Amino acid sequence: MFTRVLVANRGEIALRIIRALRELEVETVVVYSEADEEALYRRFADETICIGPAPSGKSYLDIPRIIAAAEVANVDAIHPGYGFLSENADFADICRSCKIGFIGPSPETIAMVGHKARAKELARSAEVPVVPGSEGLIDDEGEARRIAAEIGYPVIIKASAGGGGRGMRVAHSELVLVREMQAARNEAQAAFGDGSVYIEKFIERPRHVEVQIIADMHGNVVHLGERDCSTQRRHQKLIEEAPCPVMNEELRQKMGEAAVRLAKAADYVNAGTVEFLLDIHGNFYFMEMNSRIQVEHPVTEMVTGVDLVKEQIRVAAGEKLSFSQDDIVIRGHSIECRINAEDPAHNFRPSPGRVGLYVPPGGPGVRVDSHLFSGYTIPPHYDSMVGKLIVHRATREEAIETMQRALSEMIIEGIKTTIPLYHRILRHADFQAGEIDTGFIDQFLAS
Amino acid sequence: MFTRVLVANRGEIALRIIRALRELEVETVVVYSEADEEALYRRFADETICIGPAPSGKSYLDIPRIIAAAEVANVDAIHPGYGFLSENADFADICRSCKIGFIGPSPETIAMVGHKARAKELARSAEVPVVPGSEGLIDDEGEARRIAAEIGYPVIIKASAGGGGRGMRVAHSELVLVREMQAARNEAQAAFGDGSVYIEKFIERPRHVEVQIIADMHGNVVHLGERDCSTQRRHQKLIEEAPCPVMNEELRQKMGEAAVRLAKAADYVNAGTVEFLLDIHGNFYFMEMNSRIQVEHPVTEMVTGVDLVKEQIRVAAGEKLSFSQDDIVIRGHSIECRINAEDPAHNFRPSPGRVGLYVPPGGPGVRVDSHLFSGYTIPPHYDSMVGKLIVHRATREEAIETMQRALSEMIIEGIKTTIPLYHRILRHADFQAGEIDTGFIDQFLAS
Amino acid sequence: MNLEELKKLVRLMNSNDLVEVEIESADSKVRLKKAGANAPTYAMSPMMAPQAMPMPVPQAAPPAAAPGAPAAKAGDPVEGDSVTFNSPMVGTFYAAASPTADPVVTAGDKVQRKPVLCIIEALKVMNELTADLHGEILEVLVGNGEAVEYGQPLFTIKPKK
Amino acid sequence: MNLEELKKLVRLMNSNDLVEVEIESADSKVRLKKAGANAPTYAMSPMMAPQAMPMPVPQAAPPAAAPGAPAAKAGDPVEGDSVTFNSPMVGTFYAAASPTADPVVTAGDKVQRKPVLCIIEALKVMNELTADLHGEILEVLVGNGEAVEYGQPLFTIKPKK
Repeated sequence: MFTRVLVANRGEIALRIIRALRELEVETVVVYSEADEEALYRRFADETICIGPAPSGKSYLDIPRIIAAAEVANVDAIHPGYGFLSENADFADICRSCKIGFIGPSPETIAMVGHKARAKELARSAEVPVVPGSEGLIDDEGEARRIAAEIGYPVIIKASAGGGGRGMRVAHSELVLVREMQAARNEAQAAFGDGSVYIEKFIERPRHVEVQIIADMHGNVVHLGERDCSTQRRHQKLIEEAPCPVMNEELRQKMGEAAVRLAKAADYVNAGTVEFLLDIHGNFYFMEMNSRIQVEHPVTEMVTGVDLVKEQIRVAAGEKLSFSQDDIVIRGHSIECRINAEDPAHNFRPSPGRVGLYVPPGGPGVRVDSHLFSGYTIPPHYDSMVGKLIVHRATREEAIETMQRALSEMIIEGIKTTIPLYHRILRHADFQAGEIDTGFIDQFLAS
Repeated sequence: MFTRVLVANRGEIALRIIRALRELEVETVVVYSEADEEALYRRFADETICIGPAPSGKSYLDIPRIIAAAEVANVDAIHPGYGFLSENADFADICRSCKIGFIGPSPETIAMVGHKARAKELARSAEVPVVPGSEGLIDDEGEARRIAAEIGYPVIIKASAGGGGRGMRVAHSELVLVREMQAARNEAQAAFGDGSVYIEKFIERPRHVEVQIIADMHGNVVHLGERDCSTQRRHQKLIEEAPCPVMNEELRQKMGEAAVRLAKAADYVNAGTVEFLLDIHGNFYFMEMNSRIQVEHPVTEMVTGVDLVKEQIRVAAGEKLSFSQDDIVIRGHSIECRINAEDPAHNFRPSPGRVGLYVPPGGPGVRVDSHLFSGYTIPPHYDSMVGKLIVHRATREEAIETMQRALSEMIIEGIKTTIPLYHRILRHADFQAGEIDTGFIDQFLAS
Repeated sequence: MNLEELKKLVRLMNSNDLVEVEIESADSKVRLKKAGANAPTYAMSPMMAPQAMPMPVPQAAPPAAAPGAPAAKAGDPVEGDSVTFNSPMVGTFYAAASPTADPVVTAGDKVQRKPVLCIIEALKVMNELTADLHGEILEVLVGNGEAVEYGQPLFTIKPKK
Repeated sequence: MNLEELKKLVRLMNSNDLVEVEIESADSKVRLKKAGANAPTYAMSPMMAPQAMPMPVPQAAPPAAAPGAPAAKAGDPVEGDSVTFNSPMVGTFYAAASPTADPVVTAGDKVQRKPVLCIIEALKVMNELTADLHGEILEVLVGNGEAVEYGQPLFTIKPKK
């Protein structure tokens, strides 16, 4: 096992990783920027190192500063958390060349699954269903027309380098195909400096259903069931739950095995997530694979009883998985609401600043992952997510009741948060019935 | 189901009951004394009523004031929590005569199980093993000598009206028997105004193991496994866990069935606890039955997945138990530490006063039941317990690691608490090995 | 400094979130402190605000929370020299002896020593409340038939000097 | 002091994030305190205390947390007119160019414009640090070979007027 690990992240995930390391009795070093000087979780680390000023480009995203910190602190591994450098193949490669363990997959795997087109090819080769569409990139309009006609309208044009919905256009007929393709190209060029696009069948009213997997260095890969993340605003997840309300054991098996096949094809080691679109007929299509621990990992921890962060640290240290596929049983229902310092009443504008009284909810079935405390000042430089409220109950219905109760007793004075939005969503008949797709929130907010 | 319930208690258990009622969508009325004006949980109730000044004799223990509040608030039931009026048969009787539901057993049952001698007779009649000793009270010294010789030394002399260790004396030989009996009599007379005593076999190095039961009005009684509460200081529980570290399935069945027999013999309805002494040979002896929800109920909730407070409200409203004996499966291991505002470094003297920063622990496997918040002033008039820290993990070993982690990140500035004591106990080899009896802490503190 | 100036000062405190003001000059000294001044303001939940409003007398906790506040008898001092008469029990407030009868007292009444002021019904018992003072009823604070809690102000009374 | 002056004072507090003001003169004394004045203190955990200490001006957040504190160049003002020179990077501090060589500077040295003050080793690279000022080295705050973090004070320097 590692003796000393550096946490190269901030906020709630830094705290989450520190908690796991403390329980594993591994010494903990956490880096921080000047803007995070006040962070309370620094008290829980064995050592803390300021690596730079507030802007992440000069702190949490600055590879040399983090490597330098790892060297002066003399750690034998780095946990990157999510975001920042967590899916940066170069960073993983530099760690390796510096003989510092990286708690995540190999640089080669990160690079492969991180590239949309290559990841899709990999999925095909592993017989993981993908959305029918162009095999690779498209620049010729005739080819675009041919493929669109072949897979049938509506189709969606996506930027190869895309993300967060930018460079995505839907064409409902051949009439508009070329124009939308042009538009997608321009958006992509502007946003990512890369105008290359591809075409796919557009899945209507799909659910975002992702499968959690974890693999050790000894060839063992296990899937831990699915998460339904269909409640998203502009492709940003707001509420995640496990299990998926429309899942059945047979489909879970099929999706889980597909995810494991893909992981094996990618020589995947450590925790990862395979994202699928699930259509109303029960067909699922590979979207992408995330080679990191995810924000929403707690709902999987609650229904499986597995501590994913501890387990990913163990496997990174070379240990075998502490469980086999047969040990994984889904129990009860878990829901997570992301608490963002945003004002839902004003188009979700960020609302950083000083928190007055902070009272997290508690009691049965409630878990809170947050670095907030009374008197804390939320710095304006980083992500607006300041915590996660997770519930775990015997049934989805009871989980919703507990979440409503917990939201109503959560007090965060001094800033605006997304809590009022969640009250409205959880009361909504479609949400309570579990009849949601990835368009639910945007329609809900438009109405 | 009830439409409106009054919570006749304060502190963490008032909050716990409010949480259950909110999840059941039952309107909540909470009473409070002037000393609890600041209590944050008042925000979570639909109505709050001040019933009197700080002293509990003029507020939480004053039956007319509470009934008056129930009448002006027009509730259809009262939840008494634990302590205060929760085991007061007269109060339950008055509720009945006022046509107000009492969330607990009938006055008759409360009176019967509340009387040590009668409860013991009941246990005998239900073939629940009791500690060998005098059948009923003893005043004649000769009789005392005869019984002591019969059951064998050491014997313990207990006050019939006793509790909290007062009026308890151990006699290791006939030489000291009479003197100890006299001493017990005097203590009991002074403490309870009732000098009657009885004699029992003194069990050496016993564990305190109690069985949780719950019964509905339709004759269904279910046991929910045991709790080990051997970690107590002067008969005050500090740490409770489920399951008992030395329990096996066969013994659990035997103890559970014994508890159910007793409950049926007492016409028991609602949640209750049967306390046993478990000796080193696996023999168990009935001690007493508590006719209320207990402080340590959460550890049972964690390992069974049953919300005991919600369930006891449902059965009080006449519903059938939502589960049968076969549905109860013990999963993982749960530990609770009672967070008391006491100074372990100065003989546990109470340490009320203003709390500065309060940061409860969070993350995986951690549950906090507490009414504390940053800036709260703990009133000096009531119990020193200000919260409960509960963990639930796959194994006892992991639960101990998580508890140590959680204790180390729990911040309660401004007052002294028992947290430092728990750090020491959890590090202790005997505790980690689960080799503890009811004498463990007192020896531990003496050393 | 007279009452008017004090009130201005208190308004200044309220509008600027001040919890403590101390003014000392050669011949006078004034010190104003809000309820719970040492408690972070956020320790006061909305419903406690009323009691936490400007009190010219310094005190750490909201007045109602002061141990053994004389409730049944003459109550807490408020501005000027009047006092509040607080309910000694939880129950239902009746201004009159019967639905048809006139209120026992109304604003403006001068009351003699130990006057009956109202009836509180609790546990089906009608309790006549008498005040241990005499003076003028300035205001009746509760409506007929309303539920009242312990310590709730029922009347403001200007005691006769 | 009259109400108008008080109001001005309060505006000054609001606009400058002051939480407490006390003015005392021969014949008068004024003290104003804001809600939650004591609150931020708990935001400072023990390890932050050092940075939070030597500030003559009261402010809510620890000074080091102020965005864009000039680190590599002349650093934060401390008592009197001297400044601290802070580390621009994480690394290992060396006072001398080689284990055998003398320290580049020691307390009492007068340094000219753009002097080399020390070497910080990071990622196996030796970085010479130069100061953008001249004056007198008052104190060397770090021992040879010690690890330093970003923004950590290395020297106190009294700049030449």
